[in-house]
Amino acid sequence: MNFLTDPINFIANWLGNLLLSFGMSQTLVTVILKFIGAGLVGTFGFSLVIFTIWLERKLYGRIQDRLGPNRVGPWGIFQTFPDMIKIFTKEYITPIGVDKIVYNLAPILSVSAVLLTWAVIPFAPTIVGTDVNVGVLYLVAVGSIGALGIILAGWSSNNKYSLLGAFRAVAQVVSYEVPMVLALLIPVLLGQSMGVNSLVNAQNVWFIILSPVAALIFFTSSLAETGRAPFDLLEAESELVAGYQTEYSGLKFGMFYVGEFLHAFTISALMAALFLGGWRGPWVEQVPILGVAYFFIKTFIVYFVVVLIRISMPRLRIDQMLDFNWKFLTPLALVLLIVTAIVEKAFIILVPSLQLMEVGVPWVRAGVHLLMNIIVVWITIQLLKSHRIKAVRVVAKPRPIAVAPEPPASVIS
Amino acid sequence: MTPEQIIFLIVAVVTLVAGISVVTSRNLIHSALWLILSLFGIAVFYVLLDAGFFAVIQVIIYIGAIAILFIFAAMLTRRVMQDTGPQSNSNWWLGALIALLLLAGIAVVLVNWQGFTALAPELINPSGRLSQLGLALVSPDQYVLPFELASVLLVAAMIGAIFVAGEKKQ
Amino acid sequence: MSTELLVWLLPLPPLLAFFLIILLTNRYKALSHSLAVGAALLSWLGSMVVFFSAVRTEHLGANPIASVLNWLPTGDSWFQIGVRIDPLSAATLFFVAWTVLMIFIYSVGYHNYGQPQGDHDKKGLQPHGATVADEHGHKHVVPSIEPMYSRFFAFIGLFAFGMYTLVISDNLLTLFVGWEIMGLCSYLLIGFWYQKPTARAAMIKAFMTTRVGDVFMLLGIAYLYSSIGSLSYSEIFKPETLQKLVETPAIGGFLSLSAAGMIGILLFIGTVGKSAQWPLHVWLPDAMEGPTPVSAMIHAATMVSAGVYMVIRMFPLLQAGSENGLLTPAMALMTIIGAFTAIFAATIAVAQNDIKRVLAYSTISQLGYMIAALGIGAYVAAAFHLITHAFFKALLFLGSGSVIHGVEHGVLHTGEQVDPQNMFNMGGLRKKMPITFWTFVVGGFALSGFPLVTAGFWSKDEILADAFGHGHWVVFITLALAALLTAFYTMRQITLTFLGEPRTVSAQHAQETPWTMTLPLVILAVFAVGIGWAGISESFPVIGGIIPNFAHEFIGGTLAELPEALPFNIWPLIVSLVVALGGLTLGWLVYRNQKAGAEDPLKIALGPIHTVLKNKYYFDEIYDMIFVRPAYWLADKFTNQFLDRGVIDGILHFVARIASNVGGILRNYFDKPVVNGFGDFVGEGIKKFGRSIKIIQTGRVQQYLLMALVLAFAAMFYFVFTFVGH
Amino acid sequence: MIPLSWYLIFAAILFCIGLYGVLVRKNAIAILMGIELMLNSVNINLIAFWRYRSADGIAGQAFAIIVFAVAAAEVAVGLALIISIYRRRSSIVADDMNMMKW
Repeated sequence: MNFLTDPINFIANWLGNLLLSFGMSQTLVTVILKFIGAGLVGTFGFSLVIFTIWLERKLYGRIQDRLGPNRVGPWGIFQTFPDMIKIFTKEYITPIGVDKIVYNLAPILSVSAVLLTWAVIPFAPTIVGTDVNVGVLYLVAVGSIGALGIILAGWSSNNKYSLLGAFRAVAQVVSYEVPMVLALLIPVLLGQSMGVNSLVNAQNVWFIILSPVAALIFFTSSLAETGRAPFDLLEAESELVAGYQTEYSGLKFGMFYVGEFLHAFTISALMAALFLGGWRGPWVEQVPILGVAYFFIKTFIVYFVVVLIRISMPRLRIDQMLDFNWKFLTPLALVLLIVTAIVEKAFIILVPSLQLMEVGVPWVRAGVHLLMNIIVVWITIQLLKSHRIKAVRVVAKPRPIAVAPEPPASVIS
Repeated sequence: MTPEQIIFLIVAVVTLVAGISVVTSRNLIHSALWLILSLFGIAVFYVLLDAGFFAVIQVIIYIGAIAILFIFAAMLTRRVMQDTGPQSNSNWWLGALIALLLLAGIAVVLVNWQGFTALAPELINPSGRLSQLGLALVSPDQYVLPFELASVLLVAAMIGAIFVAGEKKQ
Repeated sequence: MSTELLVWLLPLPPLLAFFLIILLTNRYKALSHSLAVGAALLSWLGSMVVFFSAVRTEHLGANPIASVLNWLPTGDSWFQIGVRIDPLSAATLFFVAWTVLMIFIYSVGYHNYGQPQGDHDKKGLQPHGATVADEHGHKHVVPSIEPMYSRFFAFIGLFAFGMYTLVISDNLLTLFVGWEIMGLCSYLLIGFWYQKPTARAAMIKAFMTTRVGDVFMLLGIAYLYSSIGSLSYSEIFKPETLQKLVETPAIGGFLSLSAAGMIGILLFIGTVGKSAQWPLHVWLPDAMEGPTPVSAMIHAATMVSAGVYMVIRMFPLLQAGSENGLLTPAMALMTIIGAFTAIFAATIAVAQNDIKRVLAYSTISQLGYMIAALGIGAYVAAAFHLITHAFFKALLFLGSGSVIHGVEHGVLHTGEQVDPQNMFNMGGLRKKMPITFWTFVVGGFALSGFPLVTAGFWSKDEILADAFGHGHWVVFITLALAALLTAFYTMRQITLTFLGEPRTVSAQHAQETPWTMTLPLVILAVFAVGIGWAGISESFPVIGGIIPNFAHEFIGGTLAELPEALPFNIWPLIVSLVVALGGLTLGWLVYRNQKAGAEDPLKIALGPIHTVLKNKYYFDEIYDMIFVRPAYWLADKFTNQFLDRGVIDGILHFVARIASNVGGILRNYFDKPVVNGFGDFVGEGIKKFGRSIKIIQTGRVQQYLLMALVLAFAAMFYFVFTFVGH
Repeated sequence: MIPLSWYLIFAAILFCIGLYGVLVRKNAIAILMGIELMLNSVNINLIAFWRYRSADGIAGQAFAIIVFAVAAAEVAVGLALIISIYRRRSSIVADDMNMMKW
């Protein structure tokens, strides 16, 4: 291990040895190092948001034929800092009748849930917060805490719109967890592990090639989990003022804001780790630090797509969105899971007897899975076609608002 | 006192206090929040018991689903935020007596049992345990039948819940 | 995955397809046929894997690919079922997989997939065509899609399941199961257009006739099981078992047969029914009422072959006890029936005008060939002819379906009222339907045994050589005559259908069929030629030995000892050359100048004999008189009026009157005073008691729970103190 | 090291707290919460017994999984019933639902 190929572990080692030489016990040193690591990852995450907020605003502007932020710093890159100062110095407004503890707890829960996710994301083969052996489940568990934050915020604000936003949050976030978990099970099945790092390790062929449909389902449903456009029904400003965050101001609002941006970035990172091969790339074995670069390149590509979707898609209606989840995504994910499991099992049984060439096996496997995915998609499309609504839905006939009185009979004659 | 014991005691106290608050709190939403805290404490116990998988499952199912459902139901059946009046019925003293009696009974039975103060044996192969559990749940000579029954129960419960809570279209 | 497991899985895809189509996708035509064809493709793929791994296995006959499962507990042992791929079943699997797949694909085109819905089509009737308007506004009548399209694919899926089961099974019972499933499917498919009275009659006829054979076969199976306690082939064919069966006399000393002979004859009767041998042949020609792919699949390639397959399979049992070339009774019976059927059906075929009926009688005749070959002990020749026949007869049937389809197109187009199946309404189709023509010619020449090139020549020649070589003169001459007739009616068919000038307007407007129908024809045509090269005798002059005699080595390996190859003899070759070429030439000469509306030249030449032939020797009428009418009479007069209404009803009424009287007495003197009185007393008592303690029921669930717990604690303390006290 | 007794006593106390909630709370949702506490204490016992008595088997864990499933089913149906009752009678006080009597 040397500094150039793996700087972070190198420094950690050096620091650990230093602390040990001070006479601290091994346990204490581990705890201290873990704390420093957690602090670093957290700080890194928050600082990243500063950049992604600028990036998103810039992209937003370009799409709408504007310049976007362009005053503070080169290309407006420091625009976020004045915004931060503004939000820090704003007044905290606490409306009458709120449940104070819950009201203050909610933004913290909401932002920490997102940040907790970063604990299991592998940035490089050797740089991972903690490689929990049930990492994928951990992701889901932490995600549900985020939902809790939103609900509490909505309820404790003592505001109808907030509460409505919270109701929608329950309906949306909890529902979309189902296809998300089902889609997550497919990488688990293919990689035969629940640890995120081992899943990255298992991606000789990226899972998005093996199962593009699963990737798409995961992407869609985690997009819905973030509550961003086109799934931003929790805070639909045309209907609910600002949804669950209506009554928040100042830094508490900032926390929700940062939480949302960080969440969007986090799902891009998860997408990259679970489906796009994470840190995998050429020469990563020799130079682990390269993995960080690969990982962030992939993450930013996905993030770019996330932003593009947010910018270009109109908002869905709540019933459409739930229909889409329960009547389309969930069955599709279930079918896909069953098909993948069968194919995988059949492949495991078949490989020894078919005596395929050792080298080609991962690619053959990928091909078979891809083929099954295409077949599933094809059947889905056929079914959708045959069930498409043939007639335009009948809308109630418009009733005249005011009926003109019948002219008196004498006028006619 | 080892660190583990200290952690246990702190978590136990927090969990029990949260539990007592669940059954005594006047505000139903607060009850639910205390319940969440209590369930978190139990998740920590699972970790202490070398069952990390169950800790994660506890968070997903109890906090991610059940507790949220509770909050949701509480919000749906509420007109005002604050509940008024006592939250216990007139038999509360009898209930408390019964609960204490039961505790005493259990304590007596437990203290007389010689395995009561046993210490945990060394755990063999902690990492393979999860896959072992998974295989046991679907292997025909172990738990596949109860497991399938549980899944049938879940499906039945789901259909039943949808039917019962759904709007009846006339 | 081991090959054994793969063999187990072979029949499953079509069965799954059947259930999926029936239960779920019935309404979606494209999905249904994709499912069925996909299932056939999967099974085909598996079959090819199994076949080639079987071919690669050394000494497959001695060590077949087999695995068994315990199925039914029978006392202290298990009845085992299993799969077994030995050379014979591997070869059968090969042709079954190919023909089934081809027929599945063909069915897509045959049922007019992609065409519009018919104007007046009803379920249970053939499609009658749909009217469409082209861009100029002219109205055309074009073929319309089959109204019960999905149902057809479901049925043939089930059928394929039955056939695969039959082929891979290692015992007579599962073979019989597959056999009966196919019987059912044949019934359903013959009557596919169930609103046609002729189709209904044909389906019942087919079912009843084969049932006669099946009952005997079941008797044979039961007899076999009771004698040796097992039905698996490996058990039956053990030399000591066969020896024991030969030495035991049959039950009741029937015709002084041995048990082996008795069982053999009983099983053979099953084959007579299934493979449509005289005298149970009557169902097969009528079965042509079904759609043509069905005719091809059931009545040429697979189901009727199953009968022959079964006797080939049982050959060691049939042969058991034969010494120095003498035939056992069962074999003698087979020889007689087979040879007779071969010539008998061939003569009828000569006088038929319906293109499919000619082929049906030809099938009967060729099956007779195989049976006769097996009867004289030509095991390999019979099996080889079975394979080649399956290919070229499926080809011919599919080709005839294509012809009918083409002519039907013409009929719809012109609106002419002609029978699209009658060969005298065709002619000159070689220009309209070139692919169908050439493939039909290949199939027809294979059937007539056109020398050297076609598969039929090699297999038929081998049968004739066997008959000649073993000195069965009568059989040899009969079969040679049948071959002559075969060549004659084949050429008659080709000439009438394809050559010359169109004899109707419809034939002029015939059209080549879509690729889903012609592709199977081309593939089967390749096999109809090429499969013969696998069985060229090594002693054949000039070309013998260039290709090893695969059929002989491989299929012969099924038997315990490889049958010896016959030395080459020039006479049977000359005879078979003469009959094939002679028959073909004769057929062409007689029919080349057939004019529209003219009499059949054969009718003029033969006179009343032709009428007899045309009416199939009046077999249907005879059976009607001997069996059907008496059965009706018996059912009505004896069973219904005398037995049922008189005797059984009388007894019943008598018993009922007595019971009613006894019941009245019981009611008045026991039920009302004693039982009711006691019941009322108990009921009133409980009511009073309930009224007094109903106050405890408050309707509050928590109070109930409290009460229950309080009582539980009371009970607990009582028990604890009692136990502590002691 | 923590002896088994700690877990058992803890679970017993939690169970009794849950039982108290079931017995005395007026609100039906709160009663369900009490039931959840009881189920959880049972689960702790299952896992603790597994860990201390038969750590090489998985019986305790398998049972715990099934308890999870049963708890989820119970909450789903229970809350559905409560909401349905609330819709009809505008009350979820357990004592108000006393129609089922003479």
